[in-house]
Order: sequence, then structure tokens, then C-alpha cells
Amino acid sequence: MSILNYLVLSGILFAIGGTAVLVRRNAIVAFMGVELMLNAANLTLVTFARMHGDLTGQVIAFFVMVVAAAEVVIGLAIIVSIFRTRGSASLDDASLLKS
Amino acid sequence: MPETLLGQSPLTVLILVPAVVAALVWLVPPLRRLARPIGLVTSALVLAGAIALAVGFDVSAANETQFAQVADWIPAFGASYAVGVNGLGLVMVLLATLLVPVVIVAGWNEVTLPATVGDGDETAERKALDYRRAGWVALILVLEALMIAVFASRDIFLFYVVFEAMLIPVYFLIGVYGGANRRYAAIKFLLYSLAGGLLMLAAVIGYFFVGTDQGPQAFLLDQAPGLDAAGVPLITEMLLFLGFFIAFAIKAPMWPVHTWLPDAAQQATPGTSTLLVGVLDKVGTFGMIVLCLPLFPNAAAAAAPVIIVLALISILYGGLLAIGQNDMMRLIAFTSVSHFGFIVLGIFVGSATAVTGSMIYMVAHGVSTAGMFLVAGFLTQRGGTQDMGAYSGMQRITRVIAGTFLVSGLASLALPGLSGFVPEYLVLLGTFEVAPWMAIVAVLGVVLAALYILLAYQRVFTGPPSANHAGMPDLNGREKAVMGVLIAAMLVLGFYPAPVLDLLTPLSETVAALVTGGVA
Amino acid sequence: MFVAPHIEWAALSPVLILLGAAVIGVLVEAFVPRGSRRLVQVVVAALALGGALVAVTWRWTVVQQDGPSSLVAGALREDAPALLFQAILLILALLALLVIADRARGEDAFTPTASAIPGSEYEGQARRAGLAQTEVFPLTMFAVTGMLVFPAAADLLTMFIALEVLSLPLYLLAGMARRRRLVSQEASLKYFLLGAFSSAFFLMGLALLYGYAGSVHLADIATAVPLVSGMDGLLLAGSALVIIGLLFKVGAVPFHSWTPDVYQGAPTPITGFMAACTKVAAFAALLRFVYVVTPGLGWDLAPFLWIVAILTMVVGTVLAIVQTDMKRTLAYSSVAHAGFLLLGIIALDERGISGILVYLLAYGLATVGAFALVTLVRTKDAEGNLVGEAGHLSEWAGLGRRSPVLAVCFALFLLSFAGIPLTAGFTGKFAVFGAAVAGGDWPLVVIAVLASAAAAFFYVRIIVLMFFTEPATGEDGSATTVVRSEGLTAVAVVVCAVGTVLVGVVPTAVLAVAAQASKFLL
Amino acid sequence: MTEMTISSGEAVLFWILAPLMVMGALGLLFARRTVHIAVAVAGVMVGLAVMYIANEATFLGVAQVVVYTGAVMMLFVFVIMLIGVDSTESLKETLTGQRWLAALAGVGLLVLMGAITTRAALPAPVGLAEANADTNAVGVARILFSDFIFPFELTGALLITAAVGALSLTHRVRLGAKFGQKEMAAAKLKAYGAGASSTLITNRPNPGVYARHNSADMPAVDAAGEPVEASITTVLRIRGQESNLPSAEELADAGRPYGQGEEPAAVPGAADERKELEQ
Repeated sequence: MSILNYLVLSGILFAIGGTAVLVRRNAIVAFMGVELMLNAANLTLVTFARMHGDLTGQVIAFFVMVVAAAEVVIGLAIIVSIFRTRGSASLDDASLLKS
Repeated sequence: MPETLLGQSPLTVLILVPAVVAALVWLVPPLRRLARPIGLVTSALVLAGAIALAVGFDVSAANETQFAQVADWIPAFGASYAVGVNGLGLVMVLLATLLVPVVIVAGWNEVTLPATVGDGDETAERKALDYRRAGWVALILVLEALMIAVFASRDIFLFYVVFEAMLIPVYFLIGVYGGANRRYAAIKFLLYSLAGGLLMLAAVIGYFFVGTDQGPQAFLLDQAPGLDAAGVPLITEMLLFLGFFIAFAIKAPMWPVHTWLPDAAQQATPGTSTLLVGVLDKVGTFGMIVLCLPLFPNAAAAAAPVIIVLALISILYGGLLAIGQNDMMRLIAFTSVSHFGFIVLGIFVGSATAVTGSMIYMVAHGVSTAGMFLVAGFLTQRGGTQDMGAYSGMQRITRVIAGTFLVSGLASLALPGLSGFVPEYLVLLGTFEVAPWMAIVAVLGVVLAALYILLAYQRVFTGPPSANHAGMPDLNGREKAVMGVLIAAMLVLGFYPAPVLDLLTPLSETVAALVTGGVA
Repeated sequence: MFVAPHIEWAALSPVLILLGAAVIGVLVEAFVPRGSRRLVQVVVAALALGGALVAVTWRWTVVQQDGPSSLVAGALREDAPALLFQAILLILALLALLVIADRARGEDAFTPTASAIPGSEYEGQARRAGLAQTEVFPLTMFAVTGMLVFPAAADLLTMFIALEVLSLPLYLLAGMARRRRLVSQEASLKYFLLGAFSSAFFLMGLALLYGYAGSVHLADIATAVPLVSGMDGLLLAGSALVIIGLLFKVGAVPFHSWTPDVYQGAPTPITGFMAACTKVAAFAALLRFVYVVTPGLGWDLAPFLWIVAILTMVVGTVLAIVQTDMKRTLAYSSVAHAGFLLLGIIALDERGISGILVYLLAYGLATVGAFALVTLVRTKDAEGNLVGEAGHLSEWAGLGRRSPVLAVCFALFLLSFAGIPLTAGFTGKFAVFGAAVAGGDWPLVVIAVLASAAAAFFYVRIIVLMFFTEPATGEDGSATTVVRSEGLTAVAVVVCAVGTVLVGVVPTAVLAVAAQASKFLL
Repeated sequence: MTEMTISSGEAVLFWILAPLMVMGALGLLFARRTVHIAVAVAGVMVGLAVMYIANEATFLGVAQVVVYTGAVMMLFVFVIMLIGVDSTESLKETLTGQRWLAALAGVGLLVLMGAITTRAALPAPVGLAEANADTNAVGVARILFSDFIFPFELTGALLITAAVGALSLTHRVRLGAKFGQKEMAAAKLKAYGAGASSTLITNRPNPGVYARHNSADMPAVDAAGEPVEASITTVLRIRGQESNLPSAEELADAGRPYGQGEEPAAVPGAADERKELEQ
């Protein structure tokens, strides 16, 4: 067991999150994919902090949590306002914008 | 002529005056009604200024830049505001300033309202017409300023900028005031020119970074070293040369990048066509002489054989297609393609005689083409169509039109005594000295010229007078004056070309030496 | 053991002024009566932007004298390029603010209340009651704050936070258009999702670089490059991910997919604001990152940037040609411009920095001006009621005849986009292309010139449409009309036009300042 | 600095948690119901919290539970509830092949991340024993308030933006007079007095409550045995979620409770109504 395992795990989570954003058509699910990506980055930061023996990584991860919280508020507010308009949170229904 | 006005070169004044007047005419509503007289007076003044300039020009030093002014413009790019003329520049400035008042007079009543405007409200109609005329005059004056600037610029960057800027007024002159298909013609013209211009831009940037001097005056033409001196590999030099040359070849329409010209000439008003073919297209050949050859002598020498072949093709192709045209304006356009072939041939063949010929050719062709376009314009304005098949026997109905057309046409086909003869003779002579077979091919072009002019004359002016056009008015006094000036110019150039030759000969030695690779 | 950090208040003044204005704006929402809110907001915002501009100018003189310095424990870097980027940002933001604040025909471009369901009874009530979503102004101020920090950020964390500070308000603003609410809301959602997606990439890059160097300061990472071995993968991938995160913001292909939708859906003044200012801020950050961190990489990233630049120029140009909507056309053209700007990044020398500065100024002026004019051109139905902005290109036909001044200004901005000489766009293109040639990237320049030629086609097409085409009247009697602005938009347009001409004709001063700023110091 | 060792207990913990977390994450890709996904992701977040603590980040571990699991994910669940628990997404593709392309991009990302992390020759981990000497929270706070004081202050702007944004997107000022219970009663009576036959003075009928169906989606039955449409809330009707009355056979079939294993059929007309509402 080495700390490498944590990095591999975070890589897997990041990739799954990224794929979810690209594949899923539901805005909320896609957004959760983004959250998973952020968390994966946090795990990387925490692991590297341990590797370097330096708490900076943890502090950055803490910042990410704050940022993510603000982002979630905005994102969900946008999603709710769209839902109230159309009764759906699917990105496919939101297809007025076409070239 | 005062040497300086507020410390400026007189050329700067000549550039500024029409530009400022143009802005005033367009922007100040009370002046709009008087636009045409104001335009005429301004252009006449500019012509007077140009003549004064010529009087003050030191002919013995025709090879050198005179009336020069150099000021920093964008030091970071190595660009300066540098103007000045040598013999060739002076001659071209004279040509441009001569043709502008002529065109204004010729097109006095050319601008009318489009059919859509005018629902009976007379004051509104009057205002709309004034606005439209003011726009026309302003565009022509702007164009005049730019033409003087381009022939006077002694900085590569300035030359490029003006070269591109000229597109805009021409584009509007064709696109707003032209015939039914004007939009297509205007866009075709613009796209061709833009493509050429951007290639030239790439070459300008390349020249800056490849050359030895990257200082604040790197683009100054009188200090710009040819790239042969900078030890640049031939391939690089060739690429840069091509960037410039293609832009100029599009401008001075050479086969195979000439196709915009017939459309533009057909759709533009005769006045616009006159300026376009008579002066603007000369910027292409002018650029070949003042930029392509001195800056990239090795590349020019290497490319000369290919260019000569293209020039010969242009001569024959233009002549052949001119014969097949039914549209008068297209016919004149194709004759120009043929003539430009002669000019390019003379420049690149590598003989001083031929180069001199080419330079005079640029002036002579400007005058004779102007005559043909304008008189054809007078005719079509009366007859209502540019289709030659619609006319017949016009020499019995409109004698003066027939006569002036014939004189212009004969000048164009190089009848001795008229303007076209001396240059064509010189080009052929020079070519024959270097490469007889080329001269023989080119002579075919002369034969074709005789054919297309005389055939056109025959179709339109001889034969039984057409009933449709019976009673068509002949040229009025204004129009006679226009044609009179032009024919006088043709005669002067035909009988007494010596002053012009004096201005141009010193330069041609240098130019020819560049092509042959010899030392000047 | 704990040492309180030293805070350089004076040097932070531009940021602090704007942050203060944003907070005051929020308080104004709470305490000032509805009738005078808008006026107070506009005044506060304009004063703050003007004040910040003065502060930046003052800091410029200080930096010229004392040299660059690090601020607040190394979070920010105060140096000449940062200040110049900030100055450009503030100028453009001030112009954009004028357009945002303008109320042509008594209506601004924003929904009376964003909380109303589009088309509902409540929305109608709100409109009749004359509500105004004045939160727009503090949100704009927050966005500008983030943008101001972005070029100066000296560590990746500050950069990340600034990225979010500038993005979050824009996500919200994009959804507040007065008309076509559904499209606007959708733009907001798309912008948000893709923006969050891109910041996740940025963050992962940050994490990997932290793992590599043990620090997120750009300078520390740069010093670690020659020292640390065995982890090149982390460095390379981290840099690539950070760059990808920034490329999303500048709208480079293949990270551009949000651009057309968001540009089209957002309220037009906001589109102008973010098209100009976000691009300036993001390129400033990209420039700092690339110039400080990656030179030590021995150019392993060059192929990646080359491909992105080529794709961006070509795809942006080609797709712009096939568009039929004005805002989408401008959106794709802005994608193409991102590609041209990337040439300056790739050049990796001082010329590149000054080139990008000039290009961004030119592009920003034309963009703010063009979108400002788009707000004034409206469609009218058969009864003469204003319906909304004229989106379709065909609705712009014949504008040159009816409003020559507007059409000439618009044509000027288009010519500047196209890079025609004597406009600012030409100066910018020349500077950037020159830098690329000097950097030896001439194949890129050839592609760029070809792309410019193709791009000129669609700019010219619009000019043709405006001047040479008869105005079209729809089958239902709808027509295009130009509304009079309250004056603010007109001022912005005139300033942009004059700026475009001046930078085109006498660019010496601008070039000299840019050249002074082009030294990046660690 | 001494080199850190990783205990075998941590290894066991990792190998139990990691597969669970990956499975939870895969829910994002394959689960159909949004609420399931949210719960799965919340699980992943808890797993991460445990891993943070294992990585000597006690403070973060706690913050993760409080902020992410407790606040962020619950906000997600809240919004999902607001929008509709059982809203599923359509699986049709708008752009053909887009899904495969996206999946391919995802696999590429996975390979990339794997290659980066496994190929790197990481130095031996130092461990945080020294840095955490004054407890982890104090260590974090020291850096937070010295090196990163500027970004820390800047997050304030972020939080204000979030608050302003959420408010402006959701808060509505009241326009016009207050329309409370009293006013509504008065209005109803007025309408009734004016002779509008469709107006009810009383409440609407309650949904049907039967021995086996006491849910709000079951209509009440009038004297003739027909369902009363007005007895079901509009929301359910618009979504097409009301149940049909059990048929006689079903009533007779007492062995099987209604509603298991089959979707309630949508009432005809509900779909049209929904469309109208969306327009």
C-alpha cells in the first residue's frame, strides 16, 4: 500500500465525474458530476499534502469546499428557475438554442 | 510651387486637400447641394498643384526622390510616414490628378436616384439626390487623395496601408453607384483584392523580420536594402516576392487572376471604370517597379521567365476575349488585360528600353482607356444598353461620339502619332533585343488589338443606322470638353513624348539592371 | 509562531475600490428606495470603475519607479503587464457599463425581475410596475473585481478563486435578458455547467502541479522545474489541465461549445461585457501562466498549443461564415480572435506580450462597440410594437440607408475585426503576427492570414447587407427599426469608434506603453 | 523529517472503501433515478471524508461531512425533491454518436489520469506528524490566515455573489394588494353570488381514501361511482401521476395490492394539459 493508491482512486473518480458531465442529459446529474470532479481534486490535494508534509494542500482543499458551496447555490438556483419555467431539468429540452 | 507649407511636403498638402474636402462635402448638409462644383474646383486645384509640382521638379535628378518628407509614424513596426516622388511617381500623380476632374465633369449627371426612392415628395427626393451625389463626389475625392498617396509613398508599410485603403472607396463606388449586378461585381472585386492584400501583408511582416534593419525606419523605401544584400536564402526571398507580386498581379489584372475586372468594369459607372482601370490598376505595375524589383532582385530575376510567359498569355488572352465580347465595357476591360500584359512584359523582360516603354505605357493606357470608357459611357447612357448588338450605323447619327471613339481606339491600338504608339514600340523593341521570339508573340497582340478595336467600331458605328436610335443627341459641350482634354493628351503623348521620356529614362536603367542581375 | 501577513493596502487599492463598490451596491439594494436605486447603482459603479482606473494609473507610475513587487504574502504580483491588463479591463468595463445602464425607449436590457416565470401574469405585473433588476450592477462589479485580480494572481489558488469570482456573476447575468427569457435562462445554465466543468479541470491541474512542486506559487513551480525529477508527467499534465481550464474561458476550440449559445442568449450588453473583458482577463492569466511556468518545460506543450491555435482559427472562421444570427456570428468571430491571440502566447517572447495587449485593446473596443449597436437595432411588428433585437442577419439589410451613422460605426468595428489597415484591429494583428514570425512560428502566421482572409468574407457580407441591400419587410409586416439610446450607449459607441480609429492610425503611444509593459518578471 | 509509514489498517480501510466509492460514483453514469444518484454521490462524499482523516486531515474530514454531505448534497436532494423525485431523463440522443464520443473522452481521461499518477516516481511521503503538532486545525488555520489571507478574503465576494444570485433568481417582491385567506374567501363568495356555477365556496373534495389506497393520487368517487377530477391536486394531474380507480376485477382480486409492479396509466388529456402549461 502506498499513497499512490489514493491518487489512482482520485483519477478514477475524476474521470467518472467528467464522463458524467459529458454523457448525462439531466442538468442536476451533470452538475453532480462536476462536484465529483472537484472532490477528486481535493483527494489529490490531501494526498499530496501528506506526501510533502505540508498543510498547504489541505488548505487549498478547504478553499475548494467553500468555492463549491457558492457554486452549488448559484447552480441550483439557475436549475430551479429553469425548472419553474419548463417543468424539466433536462438539457435536451433546453434546445431552443440551435445554430 | 512653394517647397513647404507648414513644414510639410507639397505632396502631403495634395493628399490632405481632397480628403478634407471630401469629409466636408459628405458631413456638412448645406454643402451637399454644391457637391459637384466643389468637387470639380477642388480637383482642378489639385491638378494645378500637381502641375506646379512638375514644373518645380528637377528633371536632371529624375532618379531621385524629390519633395520628400519623412516622419515617424509607428516606430514599433518600423513604419514611417514618408512621401516623395521620383520621375515615375510624378508622372503617375499627374495622370491621377488629370483624370479626376475629367471624370467628375464626365459624370456630372451620371448619379441618379434609384427607382425605389421618390414617392412624389419633391423636397425629399431632392434631398436624397443631393445626398447621393455628395457621397459620389466625396468617394471620388477620397480616392484621389489615396491615389496621390500611394504613388507618393516612400515607405513600404505606408504603401501597403494606402493600397488596402483604396479598396474601400472603389468598393462603394461600384457597389452603390453601379449597374444592376453591382453587388456581385463589388464583392468579387473586394474579395480578390483582399486576398491579394493579405498575402502582401504577410510578405510585409516577413520582410520586416527577415531584413537586416528592424529599427524604427525599417520600411523606408529609400533606405530599404534589397534582400539579396541581407544574405537571405533565395527561397525565403521568393516567398516574400510572391506575396507582393500576387497582390500586384491581381491589381494590374494579369491572367489568370484578372476575372474580377470585366465584371467590375461592366457594372461600374464609366467614371469609376476610368479611375479603376486608368489609374488604380497601375498601382499594380507601379508596385512591381518600385517594390518587387528593388526589394527582391534575386527572386525577381529568377521568376522573370515565368512572369513573362504569363504576360504573353495575358496579351493574347485579353485580345482574343475582347474580340468575343458583346458588352462594350467588358470589351474595354479585356483590352486592358491585354495592355497590362504588355506593361508587365516590358518590366520583366530586362531591357532598359522596354522598361521605359512600360512606364510610358502606364500613362498612355490611362489616357486612352479613359477616353474609351467615357465615350462608351456617353453612348450607352443615350442608348440605354451596353450591348453592342443593339447599335448600328451610329456614325451617321452621332458623329462626334463616333469620331472620339475612333481616336481613343486608335490610340489604344498604337497608331503612330497617338499616345499608344511610342510605348508599344519601345516595349516591343526592348523585348526584341533580349528575346526575339517573345517579341513575335507580342506582335500578335498588336494585330489582335487592331482587330478588336476596328471590329467593335464596325459593329457599332458603321452599317445602316439603327432606327431605334434615330435622333439620338450627340455630345454636348460638357462632354466635348471632356473628350477634348483626353484627345489632346493622347496627341501630346504621341507627338511630343520627350518630356515624359526624360522623366522616366533614368529610372529604367536601374530597373532593367535589377532583372538582368547586372550591377546598376 | 504565527506571523501576521503584511498587507499592502495602497497597492491593493484598485481591487478594494471595486470590491467596496460591489458591497455598497448590495447594500443599496437593501436600503435605497426602489425609485432611485438604479441611478445610485449606476453612479456608484461608474465612480468605482473610474476611481480604480485612477488608482491603476497611480500604481503604474509607482511600479515604473520602484519596480514590480509581490503583494499579500505572494498572492498577487504587481508588475507592469498586470497593471496594463487591469487598465484595459477597466476602460472596457466602463464602456460596457454605459451600455448596461442605458435604457433605450425607457427599457433596459434586463428582465424586470429574474424570479418571475417567463410569460406569467406576475412578470407582466412586474413590467407594468416598472421593476428593474438592479442587482445587475453589484454583480457586474463583482465580476470586474475577479477580472482585476486575475491578471495579477501570482499563485494558482488566487487565480482559481478569481476565476470563480469573475465567473459566478456572469452565469447569473447571462440569464437575465428582458426578452427571449427561455433562451436566456438556457444560456445561463449552459454557461454555468461548462464553466464549472472547466474550473474542475483547472483545479485538477492545480492539484497535480502542487503535487509536483509542493507549492502553488507560479514562481516556486518555475524554480522547481529544473530541480524535481521523476514527476514530469505531473508537471506536464498539470500545466495542460490548467491551460485547458483557461482555454475554456477564452473560448478556444475544442473548448468553445458554450460560446455561441451564451453569446446569443445573454442580454446583449452583458454579451459585450463578457466577450471583451473575460477574454482580456483570461488571456492575461494564460499569458502569465505560460510565460512564467512553461518555458522550463522545454516546449513539450508547444504541439498542444499549436493544434489548439490552428483549430481555433479555422473552426471559428468557418462556423462564423455559416451563421445567420448576428450575435452567433460575432460569437464565432470571437472564437477566431482567440485563435489569433494564441499566436502571441505561443510566440513566448516580449513582442508576444505587447502584441497581445494591443490586440486585446483593439478587440475589446470593437466588441463593446459592436454589441452596443446590436442593442439598438430592433424588430417591430406590423402594429409598430417593438418586439426585440433584430437577431437574424437579414433583418440588418438596408440599415445603411436608414441610419447611416450607426451603420458606418458598425462597419468600422467589423473592419477592425477583419484587420483592415487604419483600424485598431490591424495594429493588433500586425503586432501579434509579427511576434509569431519573430518567434519562428511562420506556418501559424500563414494559416492566420488565410483565416483572416476568409473571415473578411463574412464581415464584408454584413457590410454589403447593410449598405447595398434593400431593407426587408417580413411577411407579417414586421420591420427593423433603430431605437434612440438614452445617450449612454451612444457615448460608448463613439468612444469605441474613436478609439478604434486612433489605435489604427496613430498607435505609437499605445505600442510604446505596451512595449514598456512587456517584461514579465517573476 | 522522518519518513512516514502507512499502516496495514489504513490499507484495509482503503481497499474496503475504494471499491464502494467507485461503485457509488458509477451510479452517476448508470443509475436512472436522480435521487438514487444523489444518495450514491453523498455516499462517495462520506467515503472521502474517511479517507481525509486517514490522510491526517482531520479538520477537512469533518468539514467534508458537514459541508459536502451535510449541506451540499442535501441541497441537491432538496432541489431534486422540489423538481420531482421520480423525474427520469430521456435516453434519446440529440446528436447521434455524441454519447459514444463522450464516453470515449471519458475513457481517454481515465487513461490519462492513470498514466500520470502511476508513472510518476513519487518521492517517499513525509507525513504530517510534524505539521500537525499543534493539532491539524491549528496548522490549517496558520496557513489559511497567513499565506492565503488574500484568497480567503476574496471568497467573501464569492459568498455574497451566491447570496445575491440566489435571491434575485428566486425572491419575488409582492406586487399589488395582499391576497390572503380572508380576501380569497370574499372573492369566492362574490363570484358565487355573481352566478358562476363552477365556483366552489367550500374546499375542493379530498382525494379518495380507501382501505388499500390512502394516497393523494387516488381520486374521490362521487355518488355515481365516477372519479371526481377536482379531488386531486393540480400538480399531480399535470404530471400525469394520478392513479386510476381500481377496476371491479382488481377490487375482486383482493390478494394483490394495487400499484405494485406496474406504472399507473396516465390519464388521457393530462399530457395535453402539460404541454399547454409549458408554452
